[in-house]
Order: sequence, then structure tokens, then C-alpha cells
Amino acid sequence: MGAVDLLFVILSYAATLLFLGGLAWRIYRYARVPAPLKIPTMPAPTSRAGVVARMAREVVLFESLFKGQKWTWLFGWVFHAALALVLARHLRYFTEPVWGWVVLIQPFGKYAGLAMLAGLAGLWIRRLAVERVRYITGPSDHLILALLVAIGLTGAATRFAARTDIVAFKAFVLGLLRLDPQPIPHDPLVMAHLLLVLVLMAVFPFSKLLHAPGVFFSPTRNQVDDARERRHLAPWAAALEQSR
Amino acid sequence: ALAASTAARAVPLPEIVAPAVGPRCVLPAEQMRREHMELLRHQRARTVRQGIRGERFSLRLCIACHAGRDERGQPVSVAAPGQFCESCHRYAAVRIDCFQCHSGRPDPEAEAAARRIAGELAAGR
Amino acid sequence: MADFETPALREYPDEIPPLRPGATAHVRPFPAAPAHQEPLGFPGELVEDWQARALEKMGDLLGKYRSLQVFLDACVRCGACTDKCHYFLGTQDPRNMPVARQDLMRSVYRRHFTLGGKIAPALVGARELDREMLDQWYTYFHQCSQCRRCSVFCPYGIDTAEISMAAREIMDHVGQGQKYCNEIIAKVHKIGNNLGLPGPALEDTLEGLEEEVKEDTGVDVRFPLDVEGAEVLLVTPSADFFAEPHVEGLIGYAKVFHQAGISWTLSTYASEAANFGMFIGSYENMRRIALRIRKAAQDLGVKRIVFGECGHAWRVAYSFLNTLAGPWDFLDKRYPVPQHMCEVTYDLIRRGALNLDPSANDHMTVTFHDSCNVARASRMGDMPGGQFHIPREVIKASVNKFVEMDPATTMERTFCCGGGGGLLTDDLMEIRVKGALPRMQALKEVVEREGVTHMAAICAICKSQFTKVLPYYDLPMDMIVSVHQLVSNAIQLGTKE
Amino acid sequence: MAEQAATRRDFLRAGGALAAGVLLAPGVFLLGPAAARPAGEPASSRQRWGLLVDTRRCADGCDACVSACREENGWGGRGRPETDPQWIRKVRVRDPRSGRSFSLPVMCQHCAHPPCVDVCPTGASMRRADGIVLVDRHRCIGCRYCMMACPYKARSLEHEAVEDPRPWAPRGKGTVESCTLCVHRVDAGREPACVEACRRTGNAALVFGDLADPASEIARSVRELGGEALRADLGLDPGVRYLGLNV
Amino acid sequence: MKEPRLQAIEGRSGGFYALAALLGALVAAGLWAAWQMEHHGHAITGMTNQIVWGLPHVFAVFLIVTASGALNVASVASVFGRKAYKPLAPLSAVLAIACLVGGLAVLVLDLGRPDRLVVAMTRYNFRSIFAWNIYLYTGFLAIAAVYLWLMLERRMNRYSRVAGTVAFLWRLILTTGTGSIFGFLVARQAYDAAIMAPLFIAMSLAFGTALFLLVLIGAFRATGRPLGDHLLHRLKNLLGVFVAVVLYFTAVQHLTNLYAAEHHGVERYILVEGGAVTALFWVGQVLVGGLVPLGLVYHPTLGRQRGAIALAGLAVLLGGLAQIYVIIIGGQSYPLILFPGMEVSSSFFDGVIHTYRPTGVELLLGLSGLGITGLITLLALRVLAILPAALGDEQAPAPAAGATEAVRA
Ligand code: HEC
Ligand code: HEC
Ligand code: HEC
Ligand code: HEM
Ligand code: HEM
Ligand code: SF4
Ligand code: SF4
Ligand code: SF4
Ligand code: SF4
Ligand code: SF4
Ligand code: SF4
Repeated sequence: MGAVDLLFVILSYAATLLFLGGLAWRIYRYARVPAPLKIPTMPAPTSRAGVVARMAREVVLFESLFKGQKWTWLFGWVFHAALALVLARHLRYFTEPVWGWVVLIQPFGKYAGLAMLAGLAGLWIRRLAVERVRYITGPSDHLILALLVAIGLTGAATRFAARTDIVAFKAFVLGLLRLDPQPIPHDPLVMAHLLLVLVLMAVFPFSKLLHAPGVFFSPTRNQVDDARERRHLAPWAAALEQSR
Repeated sequence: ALAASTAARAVPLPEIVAPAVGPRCVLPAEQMRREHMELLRHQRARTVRQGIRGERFSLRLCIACHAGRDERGQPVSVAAPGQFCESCHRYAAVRIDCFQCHSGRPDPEAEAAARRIAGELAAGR
Repeated sequence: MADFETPALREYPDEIPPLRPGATAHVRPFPAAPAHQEPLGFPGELVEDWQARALEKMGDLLGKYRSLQVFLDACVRCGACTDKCHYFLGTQDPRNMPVARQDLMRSVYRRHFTLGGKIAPALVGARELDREMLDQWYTYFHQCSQCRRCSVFCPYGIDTAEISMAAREIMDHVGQGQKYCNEIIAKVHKIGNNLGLPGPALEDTLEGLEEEVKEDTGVDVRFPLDVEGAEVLLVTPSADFFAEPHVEGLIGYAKVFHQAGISWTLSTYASEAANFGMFIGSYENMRRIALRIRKAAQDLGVKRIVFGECGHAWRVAYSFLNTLAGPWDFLDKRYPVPQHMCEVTYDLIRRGALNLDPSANDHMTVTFHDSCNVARASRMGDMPGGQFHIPREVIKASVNKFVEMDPATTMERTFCCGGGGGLLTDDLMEIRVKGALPRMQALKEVVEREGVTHMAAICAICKSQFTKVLPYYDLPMDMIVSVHQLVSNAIQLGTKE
Repeated sequence: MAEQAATRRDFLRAGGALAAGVLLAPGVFLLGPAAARPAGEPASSRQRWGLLVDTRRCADGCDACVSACREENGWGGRGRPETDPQWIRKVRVRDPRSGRSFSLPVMCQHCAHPPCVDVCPTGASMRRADGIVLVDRHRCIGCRYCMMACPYKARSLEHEAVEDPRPWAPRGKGTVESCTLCVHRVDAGREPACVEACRRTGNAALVFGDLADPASEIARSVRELGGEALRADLGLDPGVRYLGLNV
Repeated sequence: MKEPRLQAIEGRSGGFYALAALLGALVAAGLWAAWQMEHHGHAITGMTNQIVWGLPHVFAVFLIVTASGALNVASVASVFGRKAYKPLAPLSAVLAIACLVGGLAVLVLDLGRPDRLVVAMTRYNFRSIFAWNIYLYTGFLAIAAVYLWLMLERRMNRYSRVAGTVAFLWRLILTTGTGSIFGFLVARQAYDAAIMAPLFIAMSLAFGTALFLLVLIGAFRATGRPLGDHLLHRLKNLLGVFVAVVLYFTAVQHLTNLYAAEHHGVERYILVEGGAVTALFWVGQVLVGGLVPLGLVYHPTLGRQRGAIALAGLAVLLGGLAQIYVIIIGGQSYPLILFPGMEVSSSFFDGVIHTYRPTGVELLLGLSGLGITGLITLLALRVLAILPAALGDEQAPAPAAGATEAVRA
């Protein structure tokens, strides 16, 4: 355990804390702020099960985006699906013994990484090429894309350019999880990959990446269309009622 | 190197079977850990497609050195649970299909060659 | 006519037009005078410390409306909504792209309510709420008809209407109100309807209608007012009492009740279905207006409440009435509260209780304009999508030649008429005409392709707006008809007593 | 002529025994029809390995070559003839006009213009510089197009998992295989198992050698006795030649 | 004439979900079968070292051939400028893509090492017609997809004609390539013929048009959209011509073979002595696939009935499957000739007719190709606006499209 190893251990814990804490704080707020009125975008499901299905379609298929813009949907969906696969594949570093299904999806890793980069490239090009999207794009939008591209590139490079010691790397990750810090393999690419991921984790709760938890709390998507059957009253609105 | 440190720690590591033939690998272990797959892939194209034989990264040689022995001293396949290749690959969740075709046990011819190479390595060649 | 150019109709479906930044930066409604502001509980004019108060109100709303909180966080600037707003398509002003409209508020939110905006404002596009920003708010949050079309296509369902409403609420709270809405709300609070039509005038009008119908059909169709113990309280937009083509709809409702033998009444106290409290995002005002209906229903002792043809009124009725003025346990439990007039007519048609002769409308080829608040913010019947199905069935029972417009412009994808959300005022004529462009294009297409002669709608604002706007696009203003006008034409009075 | 061949054969037999002996000394692969290539050197087009089958010497009831191949390379033996691979088989031929019959082993003919290689989409089927046609089973996807294309039915798909492959002859499910001309032996300077076995039976119907070396026995025999190709009409110039097909 | 509007199907009815579930079940069963084959090896199929390609290949080749023909309607519209077909062109392109994907999926899942698909996609032997076909197929998918996009995106319409022409040429090459897979097999008596390429082109046109007709009639019927007779009759006449051409080429194929003495054996096998293969040839291919549809299509009264036209389409497809079965299985059953004129025997089935007994897994895998094709088509109909809302005869004023649509809502 040299100084570099120690630095990575400390940064990892710090970023994780920021990520989990920040996310919890946001989710807590989303959960606590009431939705005083029924505002599902119609036609909406009339039952809880229907809402779950609607939300699943949104999260898994990006249904609304598909209706809205096919190209963005294509790139966005490819990016997210590949990202999900990449992340799931990464579970091999965090589990010992590795879960069966994680082992099963390993072979797709290389392609998932490339697909993710392709999706990101498509999204980025659209940001630069489509006048309307360019208008609404700010520096932070480019930065997030750049960050993800950099993560993808360094990750893929450890496979295509300079291999790393996966076993030692897994030991490092397990060490973090089990509070028994281990050295990190001193390969510049993995260290860069990890560092960038830590940056991503740190900015996550403070950026537009909040769309990931946000979508589940969006009242236009998660409300049941039963306004006439069930009275829906927020606490603060109920308080107004007292003065009726 | 990894195996030695396992006992004292909470962090699990693969138990790596000590090679039957020593003292060193065909390249430094550090490097083998990272690059053996590329080396093997390279070697196999050379051998199968060009007919180049007798080189150091032959799979048969790896097996000759790295196959473990059971209680009765019989060689065990390197792909058997807990054996050299398998222990790491299970840890890293890498599934290789090599041993669908290749025998994981050493054969005398390859063992002989491996001993020769071990000699060369020891002599620093 | 105002001095702007009516946009040229392009073929539908259309290419997305290029941006023209600032194209409608000059269009904004007249501000509300203190006389319009104060009855609603707002300061008469822009207060001294408006910035602090606005931010305070914003914080308050962020804690009250999850929609606002989530929507301001979640947008990824994906751009799916950018070409969905009719105001953008008609004006080409990029600020009318829904996400850009939201960003007016989002940038302020970032500056004052997020870590990123406090640390590195330039990076995340955070901005101060200064005078210039307030002006932009006033301009562009009054170029949104709160039609929710953008929310259909947004992957997170971000509804710019919610943000417009919040922005207007904040502006009202610092004294920067809009004249048209606030004046009307004040009238409702005082008199009971948007037009400020007092009881006797109403009575007069209704009597006139009875005579008219008698003359036309020879049948005594009643238009009862304030009848205690009637079965149904009909709440309808006040435009129905006199303006064309609205009034034809009212005649239609009366004929339906008449033939079905349902006793009904209007109320002078709640003589307005419209609820402009929604447009200014004011829960309190919306509630005050809604409570008038509760009181009227209780006073008259009715068993059911039925709403006439009005889009946003139906949204407030369907989605909010239970929340704002419920519970409705004193009404007949066999009927949903409230009901839409179309639901009533549709049920009667299905039961065979109405005698309709569609050939009475054979001089028309009709298409249907889904009004945005009905289509995207409420429902009819007991199935999702009933709000599309039921009015169409009513029309098809009354008309032989019915034609759909392009499916990309109907049902939940319908385009707003361009006059909703409290923009139906002459000072906003430019934006109204331009915002109507997408609907006009789709209409023109079926006019040319299928020979459509009339467009039916179930919204008072749509009807008023189209009456005004159709001529700009060289279409006759009387193309627009009420759905119950078609029923009124087709119904065979005297055959089912 | 036959006599000459016999002496030659005796010599080879002795050589084979010697080679086997020498092999026990680690790493020293010597002797045989050709010297083992030194480590690191690729197969070269200076050679063209081939087999000569003398059908007149091939005994009718014998299949020593077949079992030797099976033993050497580890194929077959599940008792499912339709799906079990057969790298080499004994074919009995009868001329319905003359009634004459003879038998001969048929294996991959190591064609110079192999249709299997032409059709293989991935390039798994390949012809080594020295004329040996192989399936690179790391690249074979099991499409079986080569099997459709081979006029000699020389190839088999391994239809099932392989239990205990020979270390020198890896084989596995889902890939196509055929006679490798015992490439692992040839590269080590030895002769194929079938040739060795045939000699052991005393029939000595098989000769292995370098067709490109005019001085080699096989080249001489082909030159002098006219080693024929099966389905010569196809013009594939196989490396496996037969004597006595049309007598 | 006003151009019909294209509109996605509602897809909320019980029938829709039932059909989707059925197709989904087919696909699932096929995946299960493929997994079994992967797990146990090809030993569990009826395929052997003699019959190397079996039922999966019959279905795969059938679908691939059909794919190319399914694009025919689009070609007629954009390459030959027949405006009447234009509203059907997108459906035609979708069907082509769906068939090709279905066929390729079966082909890939039948590989001995499907896990090495990547190898197949990255390593090419350019002397192999098979490798060329990989390019031809993926290229076809890409071109058909681009073509579809150009047709559906209004502002891109003007380029669709170019893409249509490219697609048209491409698919001719593609079918030639598919036919050549067999044409290049010099070793096999049944295949070694140049006629394979034109025969395959004719087959593709017949099968593709037949499938298109069936889907067209089915989709319009199921959605209650009006469909005029005019176009249908033009299409069925086209089908008749294609079927006749297939019959013609089949006749030429066998007659020329009979002319060459070396092919007598295999011809005798297929035409006379082949048992199941012979039966499939005469009853399946010639009668059901050729004569019956010709009779139906050109019958003065039956030929006007929609049911009869659909039946003709179905017969052509069934006959097509039979034809490909005869080509693939029949062609392999007849033994390779190592020693012309001699009698041979061996432990490896030299000189005997090979029998083929397909097992359930192969059938399931093959059928799943149809399932995939159907599922893709169904989903495309649901999410893309490719089906005309109404396709009345030009003159008759079609009832409003949306009207029927709304009833279903
Ligand atoms: C001459 C014998 C010999 C041969 C041949 C050989 N190895 Fe090794 N290998 C060793 C020895 C001894 C070690 C112990 C570590 C060292 O080199 O310091 C080792 C270590 C390794 C390691 C690192 C294990 C660890 O400790 O993490 C890997 C991986 C490895 N070998 C793979 C291979 C592969 C793959 C081949 C075939 C190309 C191969 N070896 C061939 C003897 C051999
Ligand atoms: C389907 C069967 C099959 C599979 C799976 C397979 N091989 Fe092979 N391999 C062979 C055959 C056959 C040879 C040729 C043996 C010869 O010619 O001596 C071979 C030879 C080799 C050689 C050269 C000979 C040697 O011993 O060095 C290497 C290296 C090799 N394989 C590595 C691999 C690796 C690594 C894998 C797994 C990723 C693998 N193989 C998987 C069949 C296979
Ligand atoms: C020190 C641990 C270790 C040992 C011991 C080891 N491997 Fe590996 N091997 C790995 C890791 C880690 C990977 C893959 C890293 C990755 O996912 O990219 C790998 C990958 C491979 C691959 C490439 C797999 C693929 O699909 O990319 C082959 C082939 C391989 N190993 C063969 C062997 C053989 C054969 C042996 C035994 C002689 C062996 N390895 C021993 C750690 C090891
Ligand atoms: C429930 C999980 C998620 C859902 C449903 C979701 C959905 C979406 C959707 C619909 C879009 C818009 C389309 C697009 O531009 O791609 C989007 C954009 C984006 N998402 Fe997600 N997402 C999720 C999780 C994540 C996560 C975990 C990350 C990052 C680690 C992420 C990163 C992004 C980025 C960077 C963009 C913007 C792309 C651009 O700039 O154009 N998303 N997401
Ligand atoms: C703590 C978190 C992470 C760790 C420890 C980690 C570690 C690694 C390692 C060691 C590799 C190399 C794999 C190989 O060589 O086979 C890798 C690859 C990769 N990583 Fe990460 N990574 C992390 C998070 C992420 C995140 C959040 C992303 C994406 C946003 C990402 C994207 C990738 C990609 C695209 C690859 C290449 C493809 C692949 O191997 O899957 N990683 N990562
Ligand atoms: S709610 Fe309607 S008017 Fe407002 S931004 Fe969205 S689409 Fe435009
Ligand atoms: S569609 Fe939604 S997420 Fe995308 S830019 Fe518009 S508001 Fe933001
Ligand atoms: S005999 Fe067959 S397998 Fe052998 S090289 Fe010739 S064609 Fe290929
Ligand atoms: S089965 Fe293997 S060797 Fe034969 S053609 Fe296919 S890929 Fe090539
Ligand atoms: S040369 Fe080897 S592989 Fe070929 S038949 Fe003879 S023994 Fe078998
Ligand atoms: S071993 Fe020799 S004699 Fe016996 S069958 Fe084989 S070739 Fe003929």
C-alpha cells in the first residue's frame, strides 16, 4: 500500500459517500414533496398495476421518447441499454463468488462498451448538429457527455490497448467493500478509469443525471387516473380545508 | 505472489496452484497475469495456421507446467475446479472454451519440452 | 388587425422550421391593474423587494409541488420536446421550445437552489432573477397555453404547463399579474361567471333561447335556471349563453335533456364552468371558484353535476374538482362526479334513448379537433382514451360524413388551438394566430383531401379562438361547430316523449 | 519394382522404430520421411505432403489404418455411425460390369484446390503452405458448408461433446473436422498413424511423403506408377493418390 | 387520386395480443430448441454427417428467398414508378427485413458454434460465396432499413427512389448469391447447375409476392380497414406470372439434367424413386405450389374472391417450402459419387440413399424463424405508420380511415 493506493482508497470512499448521500437526499426530497393535484398525462392507466407497466415501458423502452424523436431514441436507448449491461457486467468486481447471471453476461462486455460509445457519439453529434438541440445545450451537457465518453474510452482501452491485472483490481474493489484496503494495480488506464468514475459519482446527485431517480417520481407518469373515484388531497391542501 | 497473502486477509483471492515445473514463467508473472490471453491467441494462430511449433507460449506447455496433481500424484486438468486456470477465471468470471477441445492434462512429450524450457529460463534465456 | 404576418401554411406533416431567436420577444399581455390583482389576494403592482419575494415563493412552491421539484431537476436537454409546441412551430422563436421555456425558470432554480449553480453558475447555465429575466418570464410564460403537448413526448413527462403555472403564480405574488386572467377571475369571484353576466341578464337570455327553439322546432324545450330539486346541475362555460357557435351547443344539451326526460337546471351562482384559477397556477383561486359549484349544488339539492363543452373546465372538473371541493357524498352515487355532457349524451345514445337522424347534417363533412385539456389532462367514460372515443361516437351518431385529421395531430398528440391557457385576449392576437398554425395545416389538409367543411370541438376557448383565427388562414369562421350543435341538428324532437 | 518398394519399406520401418526411440529423448525430434522443422519456422511450400494408397496391396478385411487413426486422434466410438465423425473409412468398390472388387481407405484428400476451403465463410478451412488441409477449429463456426462442398465426404461435424481429447489432437463439439494428415506428427518429423499402422500389418499399402521432392519415394511412385486421383474429373489435384483403381 | 394516409395499427385488441403471444411462443420455443442443440450438440437433431443441412436450413433459405421477393412491391412502386403500389411500399420493405432477420436467426442458431457469431462477422474468406452472402444479407438489411426510413420520413421522400433502385439491384444479387450457395457445390449432382440462380430469383418473386398478399389481406381484414379489389387483382395476376415462371424454370432444371447422363441417377431419385422427396416434389412443389395457385388465380370466378386469392398465396408458400425441402434434403439424400459407374459400400454410408428424420428441435427452430418474421412485422405495424389507413379502389370514395379506427379504440 503506497501513497497512491491510499489516495485512491480515500477518494473512492469520499465519492461513494457523496454519491449515496446526495442521492438519498434528493430521493428523500422527491418522496416528501407532495403532488397536490392529479396530473397524469392522459391517456393514463386507471390502476396501480397499469402505472407500473407504464413506468416500466418508460424506463425500459423509453416509450415517450420513441414517440417524440426516433433518432434521439435510437442513440439514447442504445447508450442506456449498453450502459446497463456494462454496469451489470462490472458486478464481477463487487461480488465473490460472482453471481451466476453476471457470469453469463460477461461475453457481451466488449460489445456493450463499444455500443455505449457509439450511442454517446450519436447523442453528442446530434447536440452539435441539430440547431434546436444546440440552442438548449449548455457547457454542462457537453461535460457530462465528455465524462462518459472518457470513462467508456478508458474502460475499453484496458481491454483493447493495455490489459490490466483484473484479479488485483478486483481485490482492490473487494478491499474497499470489506473495509480492508488493497493496493490498486498501477496501470494508468485503470487508474484514470476509476478516477473518472469517481468524478461521475460525485457529480451525479448535483446534475441532470438526476433524471434517473427523477423519472420514477414524475407525477405525469406515476399517477393513477382515478380522480373521480378517489379524493386526492395533499397535506398542505388539507390544511386549507380546515379554514373552509 | 497473490496466493501467499490470502490467509491473513478478509479479501478473498484465487488460490493459485503452484506450478509443477519452475522456477519462473515464460514471461514475468506480472506480465503473464495481464497478457497471457493475447499471447495464447497469438501463438495459436501461428501454430495452427502457419505450422510453427516448439514456441514458448504453446498451450500444451502451459498445461505441462501448471497442471496440479491429485492425492495420488496423478495430474489434474488445469480446468478442473480449484486448479490453475479455473481458480482465476472463476474469480474474474471469465469463461474460456479452450478445454472443450484441449485436454487440460499434461502429456509426456510436452512435459519434457517444458522441463527443457525451464532449464533455459533458469539459465536466463 | 394587428401588424404581423400570418405564417404561410406549409404542407402537413411539416418540416421543422429553423430558429428565429427573439421572433416573438415583443409579444406580451397587458399587465393586471391593482383592481384586478387585489381581489385575488395579490399585490397591486410590482413590489419593492420583488426578487427576494419571488425566490421565497419559488422555494415555497418547490416544497408544495413535486412536479415542479422533479421537473426542474430531471430535464436532460434531450430535445424531444423542442419541436412539439405549436407556439414554437408557429413563431420559430426558440424560447418557445418547451425546454427553453422551462429553462427560464430552471436557470434561476439552479442559481439559487442547487449546489452546482452556486459554485459554477456559468457551467450549468444558472442565472439571476433580474429585471430582464422577469420580463422574459412575463413574455414567454404567457406564450404557453399549458396544453401539455410537450409532456406527451418528454421521456420524464416534464409538463411545461406546470412550470408556466408556477411562474405565473410567482409573478402574481410579486404583483406582476396578467390582466386578462385576473380580471376574469375577479369577476367570477364577484358575480359567478367570466363575463360578469348577472342573474337577470342570464334569465333573459335563456328565455330568448326557449323562444328560438320553439320557433325552430315547435317543441317546448326548457332552459331552467336555479330550479331547486332538479336532477342535474349543468355547469357550462358562459360563452354558451350567447356566442356563436357556443350557444348552439347549449341548445343541443337542452334538447338532449328534454328528449331523455331528465330534469335539469343552471345556476346563477355557479354560472361558469371555466376556472381560470388553473391558468395562473393558483390553487387557492382555483379552489374558491370550484367551491361555488359545491355551494350551488348543495343549495339547489341536485343529484348530479354535468359539465358543458369546455376543455380546461373539464380538466379542473374531472381531475381537480374532487380534490378542490369534494367529497361529493351528497350526490347520487350511481353517477361519476362530475359528468361530461358528452358522457351523458353517449350513454343515452347507447341506451337508445335519443332519436338521432344523421342525415340532418348531410351538408357537412366533419372533422374533430381534440381539445388539449380534454385529450391530455382528463378522461371520459370508464376506459383510458374514453375522451377520444366518446365525443367521436357522439359525432358519428349525428353525422354521416366524419373524417379524421392526421393522427400525428389528434388524440393525445392533438395541437392546441392556440388560444388556451389564458391567452384568449386580443393583446396576444399575434401569438394566437401563429400558434394556430399546426392545427390549421392539418385542417387544411383534410379540407383539400377529403373535402371537410366543418370542424367540431368541445371547448369554449377552441371555438372562440378558431372563430377568430380561421379567417387569417383563408378558412371560413363558421367552420367551427359545437359537438352538441351536431346533436341538436340531428335530434328528432317529439318522437320520444 | 515391388521388391524395391519392399526394401525401402523395411528401411522405413527400421527408421520408424528408431524415431520412436529417439523421441524418448526430450525435445529431439529426428528422422522420418522428413526432418522436423526447427522451432519457430513455419510450414513451407517447398514441401507438399501427400499419401499414396496402393489399392492392390490394401487387404479387403483390414482396417488397421482406420483404427490407428481413431486411436491416434481420438475420434469415433460412440456407436452412432450416422453422427460419429469418421476421418478415414474403408470403402469397398465393385465394378458391376466386370465383377472385380477392391477396397481402399478414403480420408481427406488434401486437395490442392480444395472446395472446402473455397466455400468456408470464415477461413477456418485452410490449406497450409505445405499442402495439408486443416480446419482451424478456433475459427470454425460449424456451418457445415465445407461438408456440403467436399466431393469425398471427408469431413464430419463433431455432434457431441468430446470427453477426453488427446492432448496433441484437440477436438470439440460443434466444429467440423477431418483427417489432418496427422499434422502434429508430420511437424515433429514423424509419419501419420495410418501409414505406420498399415506397415505394421505388413500390407504396406500406404506411403507418406513429400510430393514436391522428386527424390522422395512417393513422388517417384506417382511419377512412375501413375498415382491416380479420386474423381480426377473435378480437377482438384488431391495430395492423396491411389494406385490400381482401374485395372 | 388522393394518396392514402399511412397509419399504425391500434394494437389493443385481444386478437392482436393473442397473435403476438402465439408468435412470441414460437420464438421462445425456437430459442429453447437452439439452446438444447447448443447444449447437447447436433446429435439430438436428425441431421447427420450425411444430411448435413436439415429443416432449419429449409426454413432459413425459404425465408431469405422470400425476403428478397417481399421487397418486390416496393420495387414495382419506386423503380418502375407504379404509383398504385406506393402506399404499400413501406410494408413491403418491413416484410423483407422481417423475413431476412427471421431466416438469418435460424441460420445462426443452427450453427455448431453459434457463440462464435462474432467470428463469422469479423473474419471473411472472400473466395466463399457464403462470406459474400453475409455481406449481401447485412447490406440488404441496411439498405432496406434506409429505404424504409426515406419512405417514412416526408422530407426524405425525394431520395427514396434512388434507395429503391439500389435495393432492387441489391436483392437481385442477393438472390443470385443464395442460389449460388447451391450452384457452387460442384460435388453434388443435384446442385451443380447455373440454372440455380435464375430459379431462385423466380422463386423469390413468387414466394415474396404470395407472402405479401397474405399479410396485406390479413392486416386489412384484422384492422377492418377497407381494401379495394383493384390492387389486389393486379397483385394476384403478378403472383400468377411468377408462379408460372417458377414452374418453367423447374422444368428446364430437370430437363437439362436429364440431358446430361451423369445426372440421370439423381433425377431418377427425385422424380421417381425418392419416396417422400418425390412425393414432395410432385404433390408439394408442382401441384400445391404451382398448379393449384395458378388455377385459383386465373379461375374466372374464384380468382375474384379474396379467400381464394389468400388460399393461392398460402399454397404458393407451402409449395415453396416443399420445393426448398426437395432442393436441400433431396439433393443431399442422393449419395456422392466417388467412383462413377461402380457400386460402393462403407461404414460411412457411401453409395446408399441417406435418410433424414428431422426431430422436434429442428422443427421448432425452423418455425421460430417464421415466428420472428411474424413478430417483427406485427410490431412494426404497431409502432410504425406503414399500413394504409384505407386502400379503396381509386374511384370509390373510401369511407374515412379514422372512422373505423375510432370504433376500435
Ligand atoms: C516452464 C514452466 C512454465 C510454463 C511453460 C508456463 N508457466 Fe506460467 N508460470 C510458471 C511458474 C513457475 C510461475 C510462477 C510465477 C513466476 O513466474 O514467478 C508461473 C506463473 C504464471 C501466471 C501467474 C500466476 C500468478 O501467480 O498470478 C500465469 C497467469 C501463468 N503462469 C500462465 C501461463 C500460461 C498461459 C502459459 C502458457 C503460455 C504458461 N504460464 C507457461 C511456469 C510456467
Ligand atoms: C473446437 C476445438 C478447440 C477449441 C475450443 C480451442 N482449441 Fe486450440 N486447438 C484446437 C486444435 C484442433 C488445435 C490444433 C492442434 C495441433 O495442430 O497440434 C489447437 C491448437 C491450439 C494451440 C496451438 C497448439 C498448442 O498446444 O500450443 C493453441 C495455443 C491453442 N489451440 C489455444 C487455444 C485457446 C487459448 C483456446 C480457448 C480460447 C482454444 N485453443 C480453444 C482446437 C480447439
Ligand atoms: C492470474 C489469474 C489467471 C490465471 C492463473 C489464468 N488466467 Fe486466463 N485470464 C485471467 C483473466 C483476469 C482474464 C480475462 C480478463 C478480461 O476479462 O479481460 C483471463 C482471460 C483468459 C483468456 C481470454 C478469454 C476471453 O474470452 O477473452 C484465455 C484464453 C485465458 N485466460 C487462458 C488461460 C489459461 C489457458 C490459463 C491456464 C494455463 C489461464 N488463463 C490462467 C486470469 C488468469
Ligand atoms: C432509470 C434509469 C434511466 C432512465 C430511464 C434514463 C432515461 C434517459 C432518457 C430517456 C434520456 C433522454 C434521451 C437521451 O438523450 O438519451 C436520457 C438521457 C441521458 N441519460 Fe439517462 N436514464 C437513466 C439512467 C441514466 C444513468 C444511470 C446515467 C449515467 C450514468 C444516464 C445518463 C444520461 C445522459 C448523460 C443523458 C443525456 C444524453 C445527452 O446529453 O444527449 N442515464 N436518459
Ligand atoms: C466503481 C466503478 C467501476 C470500476 C471499478 C470499473 C472498472 C473497470 C475495469 C477494471 C474495466 C476493464 C475491464 C476489462 O479490461 O476487461 C472496466 C471497463 C469498462 N468500464 Fe468500468 N468501472 C467502473 C465504473 C464504470 C462506469 C460507471 C462506467 C460507465 C459509465 C464504466 C464503463 C466501462 C466501460 C464502457 C468499460 C469497457 C467495456 C467493459 O469491459 O465492460 N465503468 N471498468
Ligand atoms: S404546454 Fe403546450 S404551449 Fe406550453 S410549452 Fe408545452 S406545448 Fe407549448
Ligand atoms: S423532452 Fe423533457 S427532458 Fe427532453 S428536453 Fe424536453 S423537457 Fe427536457
Ligand atoms: S478432400 Fe474434402 S475436405 Fe479434404 S481438402 Fe479436399 S475438399 Fe477439402
Ligand atoms: S463448418 Fe467450419 S470449416 Fe466448415 S465451412 Fe463452416 S466454418 Fe468453415
Ligand atoms: S493421416 Fe492421420 S489423421 Fe489422416 S487418416 Fe491417417 S491417421 Fe488419420
Ligand atoms: S491398414 Fe493398410 S491394408 Fe489395412 S486397410 Fe488400411 S490401407 Fe488397407
